[in-house]
Amino acid sequence: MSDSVVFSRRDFLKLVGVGVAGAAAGCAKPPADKLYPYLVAPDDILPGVPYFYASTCRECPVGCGIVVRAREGRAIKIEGNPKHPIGQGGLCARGQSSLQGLYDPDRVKSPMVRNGSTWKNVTWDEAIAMVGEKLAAAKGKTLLLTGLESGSQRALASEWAAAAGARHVMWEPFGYEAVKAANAKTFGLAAVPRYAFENARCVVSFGADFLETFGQPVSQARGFAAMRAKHEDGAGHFVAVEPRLSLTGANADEWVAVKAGAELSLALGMAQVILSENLGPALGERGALLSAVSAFTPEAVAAQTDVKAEDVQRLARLFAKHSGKSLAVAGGIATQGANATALVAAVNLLNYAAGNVGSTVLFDRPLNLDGLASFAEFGALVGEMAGGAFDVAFVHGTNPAYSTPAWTKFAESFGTVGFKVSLSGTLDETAALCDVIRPSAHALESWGDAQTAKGVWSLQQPAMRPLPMFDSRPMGDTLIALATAANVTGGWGATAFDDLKARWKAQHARFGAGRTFELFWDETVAAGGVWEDAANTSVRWNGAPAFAAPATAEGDFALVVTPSNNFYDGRGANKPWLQELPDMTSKAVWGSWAEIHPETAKKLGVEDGDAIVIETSAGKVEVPAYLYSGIRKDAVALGLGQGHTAYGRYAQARGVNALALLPEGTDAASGALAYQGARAKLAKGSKAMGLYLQQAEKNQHERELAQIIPVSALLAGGHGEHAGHSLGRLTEKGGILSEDVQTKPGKYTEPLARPEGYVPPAHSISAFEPKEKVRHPKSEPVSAGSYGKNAKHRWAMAIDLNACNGCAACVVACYAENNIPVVGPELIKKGREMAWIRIDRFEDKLGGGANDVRFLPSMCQHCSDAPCEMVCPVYATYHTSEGLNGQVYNRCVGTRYCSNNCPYKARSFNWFDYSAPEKTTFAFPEPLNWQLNPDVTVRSKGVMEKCTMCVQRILEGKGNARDEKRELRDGEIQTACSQSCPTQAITFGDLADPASAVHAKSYGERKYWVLEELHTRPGVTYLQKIQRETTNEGHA
Amino acid sequence: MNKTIAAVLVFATLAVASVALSQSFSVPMGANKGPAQPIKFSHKIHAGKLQMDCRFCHYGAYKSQWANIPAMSTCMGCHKIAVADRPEIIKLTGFWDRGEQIPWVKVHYLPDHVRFNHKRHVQSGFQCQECHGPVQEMDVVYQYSSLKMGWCVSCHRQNLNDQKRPATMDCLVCHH
Amino acid sequence: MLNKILDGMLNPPAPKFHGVMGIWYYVDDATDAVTALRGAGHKNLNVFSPVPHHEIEHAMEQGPSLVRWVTAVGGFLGVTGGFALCFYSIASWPLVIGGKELFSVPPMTVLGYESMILIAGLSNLLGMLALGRLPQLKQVAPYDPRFQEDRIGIWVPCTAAEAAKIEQLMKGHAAEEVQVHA
Amino acid sequence: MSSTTLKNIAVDGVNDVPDRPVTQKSLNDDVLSMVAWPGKVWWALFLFDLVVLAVALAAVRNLIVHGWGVSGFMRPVMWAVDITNFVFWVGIAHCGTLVSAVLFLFRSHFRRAVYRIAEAMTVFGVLTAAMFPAIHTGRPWFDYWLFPYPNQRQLWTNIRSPLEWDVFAVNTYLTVSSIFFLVGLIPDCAAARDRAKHPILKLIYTIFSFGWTGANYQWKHFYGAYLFFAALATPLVFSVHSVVSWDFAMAQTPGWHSTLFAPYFVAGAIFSGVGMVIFLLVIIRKGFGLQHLVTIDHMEKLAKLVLLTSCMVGYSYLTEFFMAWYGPSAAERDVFWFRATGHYWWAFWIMFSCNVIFPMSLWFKSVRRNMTALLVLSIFVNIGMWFERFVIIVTSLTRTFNPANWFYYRISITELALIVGSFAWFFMFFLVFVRVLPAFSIAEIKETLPMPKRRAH
Repeated sequence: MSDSVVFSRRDFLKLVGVGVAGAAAGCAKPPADKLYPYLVAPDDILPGVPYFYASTCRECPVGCGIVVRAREGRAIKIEGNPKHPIGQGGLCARGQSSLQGLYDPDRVKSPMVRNGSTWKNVTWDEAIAMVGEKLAAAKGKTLLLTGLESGSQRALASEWAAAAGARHVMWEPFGYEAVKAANAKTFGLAAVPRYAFENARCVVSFGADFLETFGQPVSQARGFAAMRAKHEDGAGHFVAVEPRLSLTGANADEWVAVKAGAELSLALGMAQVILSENLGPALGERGALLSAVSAFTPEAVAAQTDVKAEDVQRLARLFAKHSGKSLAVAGGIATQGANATALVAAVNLLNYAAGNVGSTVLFDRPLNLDGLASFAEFGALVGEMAGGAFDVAFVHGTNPAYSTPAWTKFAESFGTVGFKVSLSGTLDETAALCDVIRPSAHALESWGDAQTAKGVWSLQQPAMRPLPMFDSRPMGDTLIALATAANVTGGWGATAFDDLKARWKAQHARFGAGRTFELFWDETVAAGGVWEDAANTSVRWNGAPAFAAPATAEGDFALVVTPSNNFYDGRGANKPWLQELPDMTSKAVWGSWAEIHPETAKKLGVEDGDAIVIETSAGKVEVPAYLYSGIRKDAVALGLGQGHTAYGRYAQARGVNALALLPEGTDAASGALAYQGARAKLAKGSKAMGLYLQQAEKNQHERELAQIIPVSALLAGGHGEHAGHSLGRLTEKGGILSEDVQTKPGKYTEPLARPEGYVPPAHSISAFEPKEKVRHPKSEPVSAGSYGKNAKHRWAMAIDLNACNGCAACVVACYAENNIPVVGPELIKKGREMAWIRIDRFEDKLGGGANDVRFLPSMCQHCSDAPCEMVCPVYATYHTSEGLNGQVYNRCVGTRYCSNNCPYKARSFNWFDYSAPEKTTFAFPEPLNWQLNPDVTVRSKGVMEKCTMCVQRILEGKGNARDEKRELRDGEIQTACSQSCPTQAITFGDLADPASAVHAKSYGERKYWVLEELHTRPGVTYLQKIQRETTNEGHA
Repeated sequence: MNKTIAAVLVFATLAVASVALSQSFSVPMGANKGPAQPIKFSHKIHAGKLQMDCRFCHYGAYKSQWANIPAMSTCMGCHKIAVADRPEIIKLTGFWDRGEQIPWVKVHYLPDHVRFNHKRHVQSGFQCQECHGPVQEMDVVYQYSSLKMGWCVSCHRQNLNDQKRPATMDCLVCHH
Repeated sequence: MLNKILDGMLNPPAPKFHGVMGIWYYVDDATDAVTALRGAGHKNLNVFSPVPHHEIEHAMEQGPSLVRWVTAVGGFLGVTGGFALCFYSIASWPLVIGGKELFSVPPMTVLGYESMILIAGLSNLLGMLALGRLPQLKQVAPYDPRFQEDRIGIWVPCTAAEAAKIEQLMKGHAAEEVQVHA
Repeated sequence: MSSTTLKNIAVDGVNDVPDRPVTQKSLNDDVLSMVAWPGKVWWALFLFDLVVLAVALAAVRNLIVHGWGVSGFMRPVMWAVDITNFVFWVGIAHCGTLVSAVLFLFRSHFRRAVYRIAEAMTVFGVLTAAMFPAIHTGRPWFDYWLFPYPNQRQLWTNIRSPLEWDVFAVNTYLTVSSIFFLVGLIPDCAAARDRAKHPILKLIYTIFSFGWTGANYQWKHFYGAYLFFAALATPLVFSVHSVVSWDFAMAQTPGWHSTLFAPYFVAGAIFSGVGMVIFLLVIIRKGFGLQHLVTIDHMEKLAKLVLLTSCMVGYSYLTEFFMAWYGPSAAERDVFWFRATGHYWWAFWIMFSCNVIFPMSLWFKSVRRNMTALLVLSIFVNIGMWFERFVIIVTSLTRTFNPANWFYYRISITELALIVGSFAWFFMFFLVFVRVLPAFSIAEIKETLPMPKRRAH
C-alpha cells in the first residue's frame, strides 16, 4: 500500500521531533485494512447517514418519549421526542445515559448458572430447559418479581404468571405510596396527580424534588420554567420548604429551613391562616377544613417548625394571593418519613383551601402505577419467601437486594428460595444472589411498550440489533420460551414481538380509525406511540386525616436521605457518565459524601473531605464530609444510589449505601418505607476519604459571572438605567455598581463611524455591540478576504439563566454527542475534567431565607475577539468565517497556551491517551466505544479540545438544506445541549439572521456577557436570572 | 583531491536540499498499483467495457457522506445468471452461499481526523474520475490521488470563488 | 592507528615557503621593524601576534574591517525576509485570529527584528570567516607556537635574492631571531 | 625579560595583591592547565550528574509515552514547572551575553576575566532552556510544526502568537550566542592547539581554532566582527527576554497582563544570571587556584551588579502590587493578594526574601568581598529567581477569572525530576567545558597586561 511510506516517514519525524528514542513507543499503527460489505443491503441503512428511531425511555417509571439516533446500525445518541406528551423533547441526564446501560461492558454476556461462588456460561437451550424443568416442578410455588411494567409487557407477565400458577409482583422503591394514600383519603382517588406548574404563579414545595426524581421531572421542569418566566405582579415566586436545600430547592427564591419532619406543620399552618383569614376562594368545606387545622396556629407552627410565626402568615398570604394559581407540592423521597401521608394530605388541604385543585393540581394525566406492590405487600412477600412459599423465583427489572434496607431481610429471605432466576442484563446485587442468570436484552435493542400515564401509550422500538457480544433475549421471549419448556400454555403470541403487536390491536381499535393495522402500526412506531387529550377528573374534598403535631425528636442530628438526581434509586450508578456528572448540589463525583453545615463541621473539627462517621440505631458508615450551608445545623444529609456491592466496575465499591442507616420504620398511614426520621450521631472519622469535587469554590467573589436582575429593575422597562445593559453591574442588593473602568469610553472609544449600508463580516458579529467600542474604528476585524465572503451565518447561543435549573442534562448530552472521555474521580479532583459544557454553581446567598443560588452553564463562548486564538502558534484554534471558534485537533501541538489565556477556562486538555485501547487510561472499553459518534474525531493524547457548538450538526444541517436546495430554517440545527434542555434554556441559531430566535434573545433586555470587561465579544449571550424580592431574613 | 571531495559534498547537499524543498511543496500523486483483492473484480470490465454508471453500485456516493461498498446482493443481482461459470464468479457465489462477507482490501486511506463528504462533491458535479482516476481503465483499483492535505487544499483554492460550487477553506469543514 | 591518521591530518608536511620570518618580544621594536620593512617596499608582509597591537596596526596602515558592510546587508535581508515571511504566511491562508487585523504590523516587527539579528549575526560570521580567510586550511607562512604566547612574528615573503637584505633590516630592528626560508 | 605582578595588571584598580606574577606566557600556562585529564572530584561530579540526568530522561520518557498527565498539571494551571524552568534558564543565559556583549560595548574591562565563563553559561543555559518548550507540548513529536517551513499541507505558523515570537527569539538567541561563544574561542583554541598532546584534543582545537595563526589580517576582521557580534547580541538579549516576558504579558490572565513585564523580566534575568556567574566563579577560581586571574575586585563588581538588579527586581515587585492596588481590575487585585497570602504564600515569600531582602546585605563591602557570603547569596538568588517564575506562572493561573475553576496545582515527582534534570543537563555541559575548552579568555586577559616595550614612555 502506498501509505507504508507515509507511516514510516511519520515515525521518523516523530523521532526527529523529539530527539529521544523513547518516542518510538508512540508509533502509529496501520489502520484496519479490510472492508466488509453487507451481504444484503438493508433497505433503511446507508452508511454515513443517521437514522432516527422513536422509542420510550425505560430508565425510570416516567417513560419519556425519546428519539434514538443511529449510525451504521449503532445507537449513538438519545434525545427527547418533541412530539411526545411526556418529556416534550427534553430528556434528563439519566435518560440520555441509558446508552451506557446498553453498551455497559459489564453486561452479562450469556446465560449463566451458579457454580459455587463462580458462574458457568451455558447456552440458552440449556438454560431454558433447566429453568423450565424447575418451573414445571414448582407447581404454583413460583414468584415473578419485576419492576414497574405497564402495557403489553405487564399483561404478558401477568397472564404468564396466571398460567404458570405463579405470583407476579411489581416493586419500585420510589412508589409514591404516600401520595396515593393521601389522595385516596383526601380526594377519594389513589393517584399521583399532574402538577401543572405552567399554570401556576407561585409554588411552594414541601421537600418534593420535582426537578429531579419526583413525578415527571422533565415535563415539570418545562412547566416550572414557564412559571419562572413570569414576573409581573409578584408572579413566579418559588418557596422551598425543606431541611436540606435540594437541587430543586436551589432554584427557590426563598428557602424555609424547616425542622426535619415538621414540613407538615407549616403546610397546615399556612392553611390555617388562609382559612381563618378567609383568603382563599369560597369553599363549602371551609368549616371542616378549618377544624382539621385549627390547632396549627402560626405560633404553634413556629414552635414545631423553627419558622417564625410572621413568616408562616406571610407565606400563607403570598400563597393565597395567587389563589387558584398557586401550587404546593409534596411527596418526594426527601420527606418520606413516618408522617409522609399526613404531609401530602396537609399539602392537599392547603392546595384545596387555596382553590388550586383542578387548576394546578390536575388528575388528567396521572402517573400509571397500577399494580405496583406497596411496601407493606413487599414486606409480606419477603415473609412468605422466608416461610418457604416459593420454590422458584424470577427477578427482572428491580434490584431489592440493593434498594431496600437490610431490616426488610429481603436478601436473607430471597436466599431461602430454592431456585432463583435473574432476568437482569447486568449482574446487580439481586442477580448475584440468584442461581441462574438469563440476561434480558436492553430496552434500546428490544421491542416493548409502556403506558406510564393516563392516555399515553408509548411504543419501545429497538434502535439497533441486539449487541453481538451479549447473548441476551427480551424478557418476553424468555418467559414464552420458559412456558413452552414447562408445558404452560396461554394466550400469548409465539414471540414477545408478536404478542406486543397482538395486544396493540386494542389501541388500533381506539386510534386506528380508517387505517389498516399494519399502517397504524407503522405510523405509531414512527411516532413513538399514540396519545389522546385526557380530560381532568375533578375531585372534591373527601375528608382530612387527623393531623398530629410532628413528634419532636431532639438531640443528635436528623438524617436526611436524599434521592439522587444522577442515580435515581441507584440504578444509574453503573453508567460512567452519571458517575462523572457532578452532583449539582455539592459538585462532587464518583462517590458518597455527607452534607453537614459548616458550623456543625466546626464543632466536629472536620473540613471539606475529612471523614465523618454517621451512626444510627441501624448501623454506621464513614463518608467524607461536604460542608454545605444549605442544610440545617441539626441535620446531616446522605445521598442514595451509591455503595453498590455488585453491578459492574463503575458502580461497585463507590461510596456507601444510605439505606444501611435506616432503622426499621414506615409511614403509618400508607405503610411506605420511612426514608426520613432517623436520628444520627456524628463523629470525626479516621479513614482517609476521597471527596472528588468538580468545583471547589462556590463563591463568585463578586465577579458577577452569573448575573441576576431584580424584578423591580425589569419592570422599570428596557429603557431605564437598570435595564439589561451590562455597562452597569447589578449588585446583590439590586444597586448598580459603578461602571467598569475598562469599558469606560475614552480616547479610542469614539462612536464607530460606519459607512452607509455597512454590513459587518459574519464572523465578527456578536450580540456584544455596545454604543461605544473599546477600539479604534480602523481596527474593526477584517473580513478574511474572499475566504469568508460566502459566510452568511454567525452561529451563536443564548442561555437563559432564569430557565436553567441545574439539571445537567446538557452535560450528558454533550458527553454523548462529542465523544468526551470519562476520566474518573482522581483526575476530576485534580481539575482534569474533560466536559465541554459544565454547570457552575454559585451560592451567593445560602442559609435560609432569601435564597440566591445561580447556575451558569459554561462552555466555549466562541468569542469574536477570542484570546485563545491569537496565542496558538500553529493556527490549531482560529475563527471560522461563520463565527465559530474552531479547534483543529490534528494540528494541535499541545502548548496549552490557549487554555491559559481563556478567561472562561472552557478548554480541556487530553492529559492522557483516553482513546488508545492499549493504554490503562482508555475511556471507552468495548462495547462503550460503539456509542462513539462517527462524525466527531476521538481526540488523542496531548491535544486541546473544547465545545465546537456541535459543528458536525451545523455541517449536517447545512448539507441537508443543500441536498434539498433550500435555505436553512431557524431552529433546524440544534446543538446537543440546546436540544436536550428540558426547559429550553439554551437557544442556538444564527445571530446574523434578524428573524432567528437566538437573535431575539441575544438582543433582549436581560442580555449580558460573562466577563464582558475583557471585551472578548462572545457568541454566547446570557440572559440574567430574574430575582424576586423576599423579606425573609433567614433563620436556619 | 580534497577539493573534489568538497565539491561533491557541497553538490550532494544542495541536491538533497532542493529535492526535499521541492518535495515539500509538490503534491505527490498516489501509487499506481493497487492491492490484490480476494476476488479479481475488474472495474475495467464493469465501468469501462460495460459502461455501468459508478452510482449503480456506489449509490451512497451521492446520498451520503460515505461512498458505500456494494452489498453482495448487488453483485448477485446480475451474477446469479450472468457469466456464472467464470472462476471468479464461482468464488463470489461461494462467498454468497456460505453467507460470508468478502474481505475486500482497503484501497483508499484517509486519516481518522479527516472527514470527506462524498455527496457534497458528487452533487457539486465532480466526476468520480477527477479524484479516483481512470477507474474504468483499472483492472485492479489503486489509489490514484495522494489524498494528502495539500492535494485537497489545492483544488479548494482553485474553486474558492466558483459561482456554482464554491469551495471553502475553512478547516472545520474537514477537521471536526 | 587512529593516532597515526590523526597525526597525518594534523601535522601535514610543511609546504615550502619563500621569505624571511623575524621574531620579536618587544612591541615597539616590532613596530619599528614593520615601518621600516614597509618603507623598504615590502608591503605584503604579515604580522603574527598573541594579541592585536594598535601600534603595529597603525604601522600596517590597516583600514577598518569590511565585515560591517556584510553584516549590514545581512541585517537588511533579515528584516525584509522576516516581514516577507509574515506577509506571505498570512496572505497564503488568511485566517482570522482573535478578531485582529490580518496584516497586523506589531507582531511582524518582533519577527522582523529577530530575523534581522539572526541573519545579521550569520552574515557577520560569514564575513569574518571570508575576509579573515578562515578556516585557514593552508599555511601562508611558517608558523611558530610562540605567536600564541608572547612573541611577535613578521613574515616577509620574498625571493632568495632579497632575503639577505631583509634579514639585515630585521636584525637592525632588534629581532630576537630571524629565519630565512629560501 | 620583565615579569609583571598582578598589581600591574591594569584592571580598573586592583588593591589586593597575590604574589604570583602573571606574564603573557604564564597566562597561557595557567589557563591551559585547566585543560587536563580530570581528577577524581571531577569524575565523581560528572557521574553523579549523569545519574541525575538519567532519572530526568526517564521522566521525560514518561511524559512523552503516557502524556503530560503524569505531571501535576491541570486546569487552570496548564503551565507550571515546564515554563518556569524555561524562563529561569533563559534568564540565566542572559547574564552571559550581558557580560560579554554589553560590557564589551561599555568597555568595562573587568568583564575580560569572567566573560568566557559567562558566555559558556549563556550557551548551555539556552540549550537547557530550549528543551522545555520542546518537551512541554502535548505532542512533542510535532514540535517542528512551530517552524515556518514550506510543506505540502500549505500551512504556516501563526506569527501573531507570542509563542511563535519565542520560536524566533530563542532560536536566534541560541544561534547568535553560540556563534559569539565559538568566535571568541578561536584565538584561545589556537593556543591550546599548539600545546595539545593528545591527537583527539588536538583535532578538536584545530577545528575550533579554524586554523588561527594570529595574523594581522585575522585580528583585523576578528575584532571587526566581534564588535558587531556584541552590537547585535546586546539588543538581542533585551529583545529575547522581552519576548519571553510577553509570553505572559500578551495574555489577559490577571497577574500576567502587564506592561511592566519586559523590563522587569530583563532585570530579573540579569539578576539571576549574575548570581549564577558568581556561583560558578567562586567555585572555579578556588578549585583551579585562579584567584590571581579572577580577583576579589572582579567578584565585588559582580556583587554590585547583583545589588543593582536586586533593587530593580524589588522595585518591580512593589510596582506590581501598587498597580494592582490602584488599578481598576478586581481580578488583578485578587491575584496579588492571593500571591502574598494565598495557597502559595510560601513560594512568594521565598521569592521575596531571596531576591529582595537577602541581597540587601550586599550594601556592605565586607559582604561583597566575602566569597562564602557571595556563594550563599548566589544560591539564594537562584532559588529566589526560580520561585519568581513559579509564582508568576502558578499563582496567576490558579486565580483565574471564574472561581469555579479554582484548583490548586501540586508538584509531582515528574516535575521535580525535570528541575534537577535541567541542572544536571546544564552542569554536564559545563563540567565538560571547563576541562576541554579554555575557561578564561587568554587573548583578552592578555590584552590587559602591559605589553613589553624597550622604550619607556
